[in-house]
Amino acid sequence: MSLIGKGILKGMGVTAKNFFQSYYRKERLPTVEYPEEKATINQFSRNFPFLLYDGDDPVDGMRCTACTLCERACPPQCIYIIKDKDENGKAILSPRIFDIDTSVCMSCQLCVEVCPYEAIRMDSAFELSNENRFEGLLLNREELLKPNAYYHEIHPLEARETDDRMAAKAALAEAKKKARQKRARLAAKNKPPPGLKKTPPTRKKPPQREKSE
Amino acid sequence: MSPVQTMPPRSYHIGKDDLGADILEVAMGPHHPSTHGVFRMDLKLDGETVVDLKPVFGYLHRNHEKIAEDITYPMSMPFTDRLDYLCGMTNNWAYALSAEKLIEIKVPERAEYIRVIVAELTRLVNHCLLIGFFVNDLGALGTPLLYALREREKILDLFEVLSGARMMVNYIRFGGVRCDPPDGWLKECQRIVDAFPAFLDEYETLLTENEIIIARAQNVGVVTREEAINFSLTGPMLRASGVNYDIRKVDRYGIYDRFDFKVPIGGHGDCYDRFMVRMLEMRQSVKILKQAIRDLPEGEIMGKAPKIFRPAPGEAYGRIEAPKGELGFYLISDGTPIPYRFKVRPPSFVNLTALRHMCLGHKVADAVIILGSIDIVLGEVDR
Amino acid sequence: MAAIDHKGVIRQFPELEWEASSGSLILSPEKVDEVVSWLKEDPAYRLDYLSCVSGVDYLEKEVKTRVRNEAGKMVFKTSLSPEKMEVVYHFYSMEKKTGPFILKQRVLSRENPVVTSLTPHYGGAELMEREVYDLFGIRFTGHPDLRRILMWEGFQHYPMRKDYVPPNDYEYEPTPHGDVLERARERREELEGQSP
Amino acid sequence: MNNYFDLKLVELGRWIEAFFAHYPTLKLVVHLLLCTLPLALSFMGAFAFTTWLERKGLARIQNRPGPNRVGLFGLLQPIADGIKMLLKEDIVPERSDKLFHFLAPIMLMIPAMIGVGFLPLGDGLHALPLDSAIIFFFAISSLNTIAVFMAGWSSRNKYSLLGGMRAVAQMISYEIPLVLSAVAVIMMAGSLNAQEVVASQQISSWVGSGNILQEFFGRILGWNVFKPWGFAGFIFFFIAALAEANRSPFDLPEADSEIIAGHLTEYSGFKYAILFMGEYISAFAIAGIGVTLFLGGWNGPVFAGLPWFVLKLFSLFAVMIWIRGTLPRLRVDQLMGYAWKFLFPLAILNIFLAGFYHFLERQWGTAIAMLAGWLFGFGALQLAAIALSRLNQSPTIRSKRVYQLVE
Repeated sequence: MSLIGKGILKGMGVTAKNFFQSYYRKERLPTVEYPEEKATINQFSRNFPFLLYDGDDPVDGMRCTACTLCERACPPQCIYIIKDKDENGKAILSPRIFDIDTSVCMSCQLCVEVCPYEAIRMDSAFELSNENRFEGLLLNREELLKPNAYYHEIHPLEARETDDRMAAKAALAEAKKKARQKRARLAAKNKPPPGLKKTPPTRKKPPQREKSE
Repeated sequence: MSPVQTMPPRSYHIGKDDLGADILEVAMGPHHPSTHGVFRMDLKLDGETVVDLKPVFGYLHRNHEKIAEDITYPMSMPFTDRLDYLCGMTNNWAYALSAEKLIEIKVPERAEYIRVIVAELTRLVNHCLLIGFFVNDLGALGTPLLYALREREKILDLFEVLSGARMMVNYIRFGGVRCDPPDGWLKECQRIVDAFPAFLDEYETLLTENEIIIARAQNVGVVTREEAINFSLTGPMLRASGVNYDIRKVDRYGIYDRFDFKVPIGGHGDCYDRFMVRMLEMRQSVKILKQAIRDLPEGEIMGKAPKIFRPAPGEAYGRIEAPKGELGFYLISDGTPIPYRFKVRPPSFVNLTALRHMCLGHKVADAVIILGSIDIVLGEVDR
Repeated sequence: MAAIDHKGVIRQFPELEWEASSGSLILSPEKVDEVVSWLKEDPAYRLDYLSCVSGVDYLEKEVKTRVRNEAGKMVFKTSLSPEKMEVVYHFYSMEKKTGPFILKQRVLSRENPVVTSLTPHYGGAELMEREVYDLFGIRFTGHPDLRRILMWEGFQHYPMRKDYVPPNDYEYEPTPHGDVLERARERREELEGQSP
Repeated sequence: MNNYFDLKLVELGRWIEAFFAHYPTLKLVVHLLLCTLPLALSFMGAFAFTTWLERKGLARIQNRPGPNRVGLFGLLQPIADGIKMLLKEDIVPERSDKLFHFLAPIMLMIPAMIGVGFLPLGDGLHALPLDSAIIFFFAISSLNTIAVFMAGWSSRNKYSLLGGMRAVAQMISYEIPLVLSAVAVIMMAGSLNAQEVVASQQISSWVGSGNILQEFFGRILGWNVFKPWGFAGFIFFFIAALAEANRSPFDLPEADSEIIAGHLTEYSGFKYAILFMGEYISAFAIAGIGVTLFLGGWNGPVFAGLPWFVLKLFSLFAVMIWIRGTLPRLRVDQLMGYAWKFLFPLAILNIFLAGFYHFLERQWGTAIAMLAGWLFGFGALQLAAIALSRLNQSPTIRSKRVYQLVE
């Protein structure tokens, strides 16, 4: 038929249908008017990483042991960790500096996957706009630390699983400790020959990277 | 045996046309509404007719390959999301497939099914978005595009629940997928897939019979069967030219041999065929999705992948049928955890080879829709 | 996907080298056109579809191989693998639905690498070969339009070569990694030194 | 009283003028101001309202809410836009032809406003009641082509130049089917006077009869659009008017997906606003003449006069918005081909059909003429349309495509 024809009228019918249905059907008007109403964030959504702590004090309860696994797994290298030292200069298992540059972070979750201590997790907060382009987006340890309760709030399912896993791990460690104690007691009873001393298994230390402070 | 010369002659005597009028040189892009990103076409126009065209790219070049040759194999996975940023899932899969060729890893059944589901969902996302942009290039004021975005949103929500992110999914791992779909996800997926054909019907009523679209898109940017093969075109572009070559059927990678689906073939190789082939492919994707969701078995989602991925020296080329065409990853290992060579074979980059050939002799407006029908994403073209 | 047997092409062109480790055919420079047209036309091969063109750069490197010495013992022997550049072509056959078949063009000189372009045979090679030229500096004779493609015209280096040193053009970034700050400082000083 | 509203407005004008009865010069000035100022202000207001209507309508078609931040339902959005436009920097390209770059928006506004003056807005509400108003209108309204080309040429931008060239080609070609489809009306009304054309569009024997039903339908069924030649003419006119007013699907001079914004590319700030307003007001003018010629002008039951005219004008505009929300754009050569090879012959055929109808009506009365006109005349037009489109299209487009699904 002619150029103006059936197809065009059909198309106009579709747009007319959309026009009218947008007034009374929700799926024809899916817009969320942002500042007034906010889309619900589902609990699996991820954004930028944060650090978890147990208990009340952020620093004491910090789960992170500064093993730098996440620092090495980070593809854009936005994590920066310096280990803490005690007065004698001996390294202790917690970070003194733990920075994440969220302007570089690509939200890939690889740090979460490698962390053996369940210490780093993905946040779902998205209102992160900042006046300072550089330092404002560089989050330090204090800004990153968030309590376990917050984790339960944003990712309930995942948090429960994590807690279960940690409890199981702790129970296992407890059982091992008990077994070790029992063995030690038995060994003490049996009086092993001096010199044959069993050392407790030590965790292999990850190789250190040199860095300037 | 003389070399087959299908390329049009290279050098035009540019300067004056038959009437002695000047040839107009227009740099279309990189800031142009319909070059789909930062792409540039240097056009030479005689009136409105394109007499020469030079594609210029590299504005989004991030040297993805160089970065990947500095980091370990698994660390490259999130970077692949950023190649074709509309289809993160298929990029992941293509990379995982190549890496799985380097080290033989058995992927569990369930993971294979989930991969098929997410890949076909990605195809839906890509095709309906592409058609939206294509009609936008034709001059429709965004209406089909916004309908496409409306539907895409639902699938992106699915991805967000599954992987945590909407576009930069980083979901597929060597030997499986990162996590199991949470409770209710499958049901929601089923619901969206079941509702999708209704949207497609509406979309087809809006577009396929429209006389203006037919007049604009038919017989524009024709690539014949032989030229299409010669230009190494892949994906819907190739099939629109009448070549029955779908890597899902040819390679049968993953578990595609278990699904009953057909490959739509076009007869003319013009813009309208490319548009229609994508339209029909979406219906086939829905068909695959329904089967995959129905048959999804219980079980593991990760195979026995080594903790540190250190393949033996060797090389592997893995390719999948990404929504835009053949997406290949060519990996060379030298025995270290870091790839020695990491090469991406992006479909839209190679499909652009035919752009000049398709555009010559057409009008400016046609050059725009031909570019739209190629379906480029500059993240992938420039890497 | 059925793999392609390479014996036929070796029978036709006995002087060609078959690299078993990567399963690829090494093309000799003077035979490129002949072999490629033959592969394209031969009914047993019909390699009509060029899927991927990639450049690879190998630096001079020590390789250790286990060999049996005169005494019959396995020892490590160190040899020097020469520096070389390769252009790898992955072919498929759309007609016969077979593949891949890998062809390689190899040049031993990294200073002046020149290989033969396959663009006259496969139009699809045009942009991919331009990319290899751009990132590796391998020149293709017979290519209709060999220009830089991803990098800008006037860029001097070939960034995908293994010995490429990225320029120190770091600008200030609050990145936690100190070396970036250090490089940014160096860069600033360098710039200040240049300006009068 | 049907046209109560119009009469009151006319009375108001006379009353104001009466104050200056003793000062003839002043009275003339006041008369001119009364003719032009309310017209200019109301059409500018209508422009503002239409931008809101268009954005809102398009948004709803596209399943989004549209402007809703400024004022109730975003009604103050045009004012916010206006303020923004005023405050924006006026950027003139360095190597542009600055004089013409400056003059183009003004040149676009002038014919648009004059064109509006020829519209009979209501009974007696007529700023320029010329006897040859319609021919004058078409003469004036084609002047805006010059302004568009000036804008395109003077910007010294290749996209603008392309846009300007397209505008010239398109507007000049579409002028012809536009006028030809109006010719049928003029022929039937027997007058070039806009008021008389409107007056001819009622069934005069019914209107004065006193019967409520006859009164009601007499004011509707007399519209030209309800006559076979009028209906066809209206469609041709509407298509040509879309092209003349640069509205989608013929918005080629400012095709944003191809040539950025065509002749508007290098305009910013207030000049852009003026250009934009000029285009809208010329679109109003064309739609207004369409209402006058085919939709019975200010004729209508119950409250004939200005309200009916405004209602018809905005309905026509709503259809334009609806079309804009649905259709893609034609290509430049197809556009020209469509005008010359399709609309032009059909419009000429329509003139003959109108004459035929007139003859039938005089011989056998309206009923038979209507029947014959709709059956035979309209059928002839349909056949001609099909034949023309067959002739113009290539065979591959004509056949319906079938797609194979293979394994």
